[in-house]
Amino acid sequence: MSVLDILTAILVIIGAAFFLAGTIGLLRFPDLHSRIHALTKADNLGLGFIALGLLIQADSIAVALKIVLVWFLALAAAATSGYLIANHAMESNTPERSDDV
Amino acid sequence: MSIETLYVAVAIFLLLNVLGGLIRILIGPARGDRMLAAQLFGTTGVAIILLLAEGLDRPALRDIALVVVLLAVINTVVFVRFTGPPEDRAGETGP
Amino acid sequence: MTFEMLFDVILALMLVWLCWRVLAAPDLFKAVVLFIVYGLLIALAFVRLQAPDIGLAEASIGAGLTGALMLDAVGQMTGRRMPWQRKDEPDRKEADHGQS
Amino acid sequence: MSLFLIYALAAVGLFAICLHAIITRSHLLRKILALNMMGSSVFLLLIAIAYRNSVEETADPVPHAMVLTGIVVAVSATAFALALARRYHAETGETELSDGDGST
Repeated sequence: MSVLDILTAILVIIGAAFFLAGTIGLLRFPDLHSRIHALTKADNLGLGFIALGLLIQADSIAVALKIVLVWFLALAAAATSGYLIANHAMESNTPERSDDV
Repeated sequence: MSIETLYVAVAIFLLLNVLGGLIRILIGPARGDRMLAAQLFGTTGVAIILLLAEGLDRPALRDIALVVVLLAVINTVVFVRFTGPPEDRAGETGP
Repeated sequence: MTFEMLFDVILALMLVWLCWRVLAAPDLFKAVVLFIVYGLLIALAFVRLQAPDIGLAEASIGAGLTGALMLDAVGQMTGRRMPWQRKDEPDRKEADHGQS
Repeated sequence: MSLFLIYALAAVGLFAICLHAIITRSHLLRKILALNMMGSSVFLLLIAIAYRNSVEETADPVPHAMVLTGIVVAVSATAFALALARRYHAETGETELSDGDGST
């Protein structure tokens, strides 16, 4: 394993940890809006770390550009859907919070 | 231990992550919760496909990752536009 | 039994379990969301079986387009409920009140 | 335990579950879901067979072509069935088919 491989391994494991944090947030947070907050940030940060780790290993500039494009599209998709679901939950009568703080 | 083994191991870990997120779909109180968990699986699936493309040395899989991430929004948009709660969407859909 | 086959075994078991949950879930909207996840996972299975073109078609058509069509149909057939029907009711009740 | 065997067993299990559901469930949308997943299981079995017959790291291309056609036909059939079910629901208000004894 070269230095590049070790760097990739570290970045990929950090990304996997962020995905784990996103899943725990999805399962443990009390209401819908905080779950949106957990998912759209933690998951895309995890995907960003994994994409960064794979970017180091890329053979050509085209492969690297494709990985970066995947990440940017994932960011746009998460931002759009997070906003849409939050807006939909606000204008319908879903319970905002189980225990009123 | 080669770096490819690590890729596959992280892919297995992300698959178990999906398995944990399925619980939220099963118990989720509101419809938005279930849709949100499905959105999570889009992102996780993209990460799994990227890792498999590198770990199995198959560069065609990156195109699949592009398609998956492009189509992840469609289901959410359809959900928001067409399957609202009955009291709000009785007539015409959309604001 | 290599290390990569652990991925395949977990994926196959998840597919079967997910299929059972789709067809046994009482709420129809939950079933459709689980169906979207099922489409994504079966695209992963195609990818593992050296068929990336099939995975591409299944991820775009199977998970994306069919899921959107199903969501639309669920929204029309169970979303606009009649006043006598409660929220989050299983889908068996509609036929009883349909003729009244 | 080869890769072919894992996915072939999964495909057979999926087919059995969907066949059971398509007989016992009465709601129309659930029947359509079961039919769609049944088609997916057949595709999975075909692709697994193509993987077993692979020579030199490339799978057999003939089942791939058949499955690619089949996916497109399956989504068309699903869209048509959904349109029929929605029309039936709009006309009669029911979500299940009657027994055919003219009572509806």
